[in-house]
Amino acid sequence: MDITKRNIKNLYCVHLIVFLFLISSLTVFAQTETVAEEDTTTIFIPQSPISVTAEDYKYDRGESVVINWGLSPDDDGSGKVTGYEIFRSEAEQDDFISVNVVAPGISTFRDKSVENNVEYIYGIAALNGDDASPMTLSEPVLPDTEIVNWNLLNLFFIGLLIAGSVIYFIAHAKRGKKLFIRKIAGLEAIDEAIGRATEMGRPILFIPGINDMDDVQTIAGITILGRVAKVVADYDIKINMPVARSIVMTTARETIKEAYVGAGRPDAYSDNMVRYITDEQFGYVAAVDGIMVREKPATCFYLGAFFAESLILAETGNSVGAIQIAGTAMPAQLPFFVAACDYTLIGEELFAASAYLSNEPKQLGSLKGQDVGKFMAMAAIALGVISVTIARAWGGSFFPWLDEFMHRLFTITN
Amino acid sequence: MDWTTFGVWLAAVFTLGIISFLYRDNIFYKLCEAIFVGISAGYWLITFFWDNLYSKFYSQVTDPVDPQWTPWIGFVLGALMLTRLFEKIGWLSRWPLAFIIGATAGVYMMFYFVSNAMLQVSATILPIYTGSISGAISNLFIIVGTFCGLIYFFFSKEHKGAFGGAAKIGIWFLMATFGASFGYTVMSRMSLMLGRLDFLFGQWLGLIK
Amino acid sequence: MKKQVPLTITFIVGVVLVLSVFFPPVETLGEDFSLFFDIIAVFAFFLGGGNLIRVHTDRISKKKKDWGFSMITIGGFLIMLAAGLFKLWNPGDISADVAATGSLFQLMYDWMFNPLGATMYSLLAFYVASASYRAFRAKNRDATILLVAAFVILLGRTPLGMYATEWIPESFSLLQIPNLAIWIMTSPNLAGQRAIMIGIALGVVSMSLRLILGVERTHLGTDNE
Amino acid sequence: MNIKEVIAVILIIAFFLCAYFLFPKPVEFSQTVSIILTILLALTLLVIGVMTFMGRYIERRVVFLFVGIALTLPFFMQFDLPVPISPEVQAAYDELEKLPEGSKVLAAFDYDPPSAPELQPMAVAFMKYAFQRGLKIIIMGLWPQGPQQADQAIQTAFEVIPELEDKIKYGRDYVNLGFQSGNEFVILRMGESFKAMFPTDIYNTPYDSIPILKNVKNYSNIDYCFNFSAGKPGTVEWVQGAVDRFNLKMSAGNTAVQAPMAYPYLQAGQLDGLMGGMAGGAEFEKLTEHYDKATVFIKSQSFAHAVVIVFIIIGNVAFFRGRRRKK
Repeated sequence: MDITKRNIKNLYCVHLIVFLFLISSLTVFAQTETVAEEDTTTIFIPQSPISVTAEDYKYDRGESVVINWGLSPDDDGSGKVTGYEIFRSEAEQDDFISVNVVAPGISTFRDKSVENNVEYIYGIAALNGDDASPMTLSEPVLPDTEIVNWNLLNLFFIGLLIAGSVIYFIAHAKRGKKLFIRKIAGLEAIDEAIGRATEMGRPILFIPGINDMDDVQTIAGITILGRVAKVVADYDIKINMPVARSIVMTTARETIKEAYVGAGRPDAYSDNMVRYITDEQFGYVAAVDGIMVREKPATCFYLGAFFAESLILAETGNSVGAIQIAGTAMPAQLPFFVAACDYTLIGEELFAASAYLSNEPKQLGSLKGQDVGKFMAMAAIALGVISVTIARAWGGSFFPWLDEFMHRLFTITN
Repeated sequence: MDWTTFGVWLAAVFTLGIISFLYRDNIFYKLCEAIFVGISAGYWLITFFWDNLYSKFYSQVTDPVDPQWTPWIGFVLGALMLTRLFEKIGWLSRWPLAFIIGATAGVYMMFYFVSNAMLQVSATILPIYTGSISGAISNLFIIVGTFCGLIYFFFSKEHKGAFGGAAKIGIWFLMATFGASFGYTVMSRMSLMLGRLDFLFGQWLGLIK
Repeated sequence: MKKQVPLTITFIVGVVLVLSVFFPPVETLGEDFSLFFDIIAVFAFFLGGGNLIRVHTDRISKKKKDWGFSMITIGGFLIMLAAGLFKLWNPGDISADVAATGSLFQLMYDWMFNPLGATMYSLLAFYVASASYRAFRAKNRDATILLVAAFVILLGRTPLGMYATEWIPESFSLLQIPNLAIWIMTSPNLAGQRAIMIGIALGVVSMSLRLILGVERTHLGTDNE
Repeated sequence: MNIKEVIAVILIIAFFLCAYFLFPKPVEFSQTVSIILTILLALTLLVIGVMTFMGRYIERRVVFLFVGIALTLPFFMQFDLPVPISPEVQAAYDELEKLPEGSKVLAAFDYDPPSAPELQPMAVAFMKYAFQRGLKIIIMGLWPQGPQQADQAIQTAFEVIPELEDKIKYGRDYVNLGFQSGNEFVILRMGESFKAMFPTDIYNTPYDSIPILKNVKNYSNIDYCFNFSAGKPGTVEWVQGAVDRFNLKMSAGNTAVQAPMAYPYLQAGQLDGLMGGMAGGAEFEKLTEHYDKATVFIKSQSFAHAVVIVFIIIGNVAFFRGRRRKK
């Protein structure tokens, strides 16, 4: 049974409501900015900045302090003030060190080099070349740790929304609802490619990229390996998997073994299917190129994180006449795979592949959840574009506000 | 012949050996490959040993002033990894794997979400009205392209009708992106060879001034 | 049990790391993870390095094809290992930097490792040409767009393109190939990149959730051992 | 191995031996010879095109051969190419120009020798420019070989302008912090403290005893950052880790492959300027009026480029010819 359109619409309504809630809640946290005081006296020697305030930065681990000051009366754009120097001392020590120099006309600075729970006093001096005005001092300030970073409230809500829809569809699918998923050419071709290896009696080469298991692309490659290995185990074809990382070797062996056990042929599995070559990128490539020209695999899979080696591998594979299926989330390498391989999984498709191939409702549900995320991204872009365009073209009050809000919504403050 | 000259000759021979693979697989290349695999595996083991095990573990936990205890967690997990060598307790090696996968999933999820999704959406919110026609066209292309590109990636809806049309435009944008990136790269790839040629004809043969 | 514990570990570690972003006192947990990972990687290397030695000694002992090259590989591995571990020829003492100038380790890097790696990398100059020759053909509409975009950028990044379209008047300057190339890079290319990047982010979120929630579990091996 | 191949191998070895022991050095073609060679090259390509049109297709090794020739010949030829300046390189240069003397610039060298042909010319030009302008340079690398590349760049800068060598003092005007492993996490942790990641410089001098690093705790004491990047970790990680989180101001020099990846950040304002590949390097050399390797290499590159373009055309000829025959 398919999910009805109405259900989807309802879900979008819920998202919209949360979205609007988010809008209203964020405005509460909008911070007011200090207004610089202007003066137009014309004295040559730079005068000290006025009214320096220092506050603990919210929200962090007591790592930074925000200093605001009123511009020196001489800082009127005529070049009499060439900058401001920010000094800092631990309170009650009077041992000021220079923290930084900022350009004239700037009246705020965030000092991220303080220690937690140490009290400081700041002093700002206006500079004119090498000469400096006397410092204006701030009240003591104590950088402190906050428990929750409220600045990331937008990230939290948007993340919750997207993660929520993925989890919602996974849970939904649990109750036995089958979802429609469109055909992905590169994945449809996997069976054909493995079949070809069977016919030709030549091995399959599987490259899970050159990054370690701490890259989510490698994990994606390994999960696809799980599905490929199942078919391989069924047909009893030779799979050859040279790897560049030891942890990947361990994980890949575990995965292939599982597939062989699942196919009821645990005896056919051998640790030699996966072998470690070297961690060095091009040493690995040199060896894999050698393997390709000597063993002439019928099918090559390149699924994971790839760098410059993508084209070397794909061209060599092409020259030995292998069918090649590639997939990576490295935008810089996608063009080479697209040009030199028969099928390429582009970015998101790599991550979707294992779910697609598994054909389990739960896994497919997560793909549906991703789509909701895309829909929200598109809705946000549409809303933002409309508001900023109207704000630029006609002004008014609502659209500039909405424009400002949309930008703030997607900006991460830290 | 001094040692540096010997080194330059060695490097030149290896350079030519690898290039010979372009013609076809041969003994010369096999030799280079074998040496490369051996020394590079050794190189990385040494790098791991001094940079990770020595600097990040040994010197941290034995620091006389402020000995750290957290690296021990890594040590224990690493030791569990080695249980694979023993048939009976081999399954314990899945614990560090589970740890790595959980942590990678957690870290990457937020990392990608912030810089790839949030900031890119924010950067795509551009005015179509910019005061200049060329600016408007450029922005329109970015917005429409991003939009249609995203539509192409929809999995749960068949590419048919208007939706299919948009997905088609999305593919065109992706193709233009791939073509452009590829074209841009050709130059870069050529320069890699220039470095080697500069070495062969300059440093080795001395034919270039 | 054999599968439940790992799944629980994945779940807890994953959730903690996702949430840690929002709480300043623990926001650096991700960095601690990278430290743990580096240490685990060393241990894993004993498995990988061991595999390397086993595969090649196996070849030598069974006198399989090309076993001579296996000897060279093992020899290279051991020499590099000795050079780095005992800091052979190192001008400093045992506490000196392993890659100090003049040490055997550094010399092997400079005269063997580096030229081999750099040349392997530079083969791309040739492969990129042969791939262009084969792939950039106007086979269908998609391929034609690929071809046109690549062609314009190729021309635009060289002075060739400038000479070819210098005659175009200033008011149509966008059509001059160098400008057109920049426009393609900053407009349609940017759009495609964005779509790919946003897609990847959502793919990663969904994949991570599948892993954390234990929906995806092939990598953890088999239940019924 | 057949007899032809053996002869070819002997000839190649003989050529290199002759080149090493017998040839006059350096070899330089006169302008007439250069023109004749270029015309010859063009004619051969034309012949290949005609042959393809007649239905005799070439194999990929012919493509390899021509690329090799096109890359090598310009090393020995004499001619100049015009270098137009692109806005993103201009922007990077302008940002550097704006920095007052004595500004502290973090130079992150995230590349290794294989990428050096593209990035080293930029790095040399940057170092020379920065030293002449009196900028203080803090060097570090997330790639193991990055700091060595920086040292080489400084040496080259000193060789080109010998008076710099007396003017510039290590520790006062620049410092090399060396390499630290940990990729993007190093960037994040440096937001808290440089010293935590680099307790000593590359020569094991303690952080606190280096004059230039006095009062440098983290990014807030840095005026600008320049990143030379050939991949990951690189510009993308710097933007995500340092620019986004700690508001560091930054420009980058990228290999041409990485450059398209950085464009979104350039457009979003997260990056000020960008130099892409050899062309970017040649443009920067022109802006800083320091003509060196990039200006030489760009000639070879343009030649090879032209060859690739011709082969794409030949490829399409082959395709249309094949299609017509099928009909």
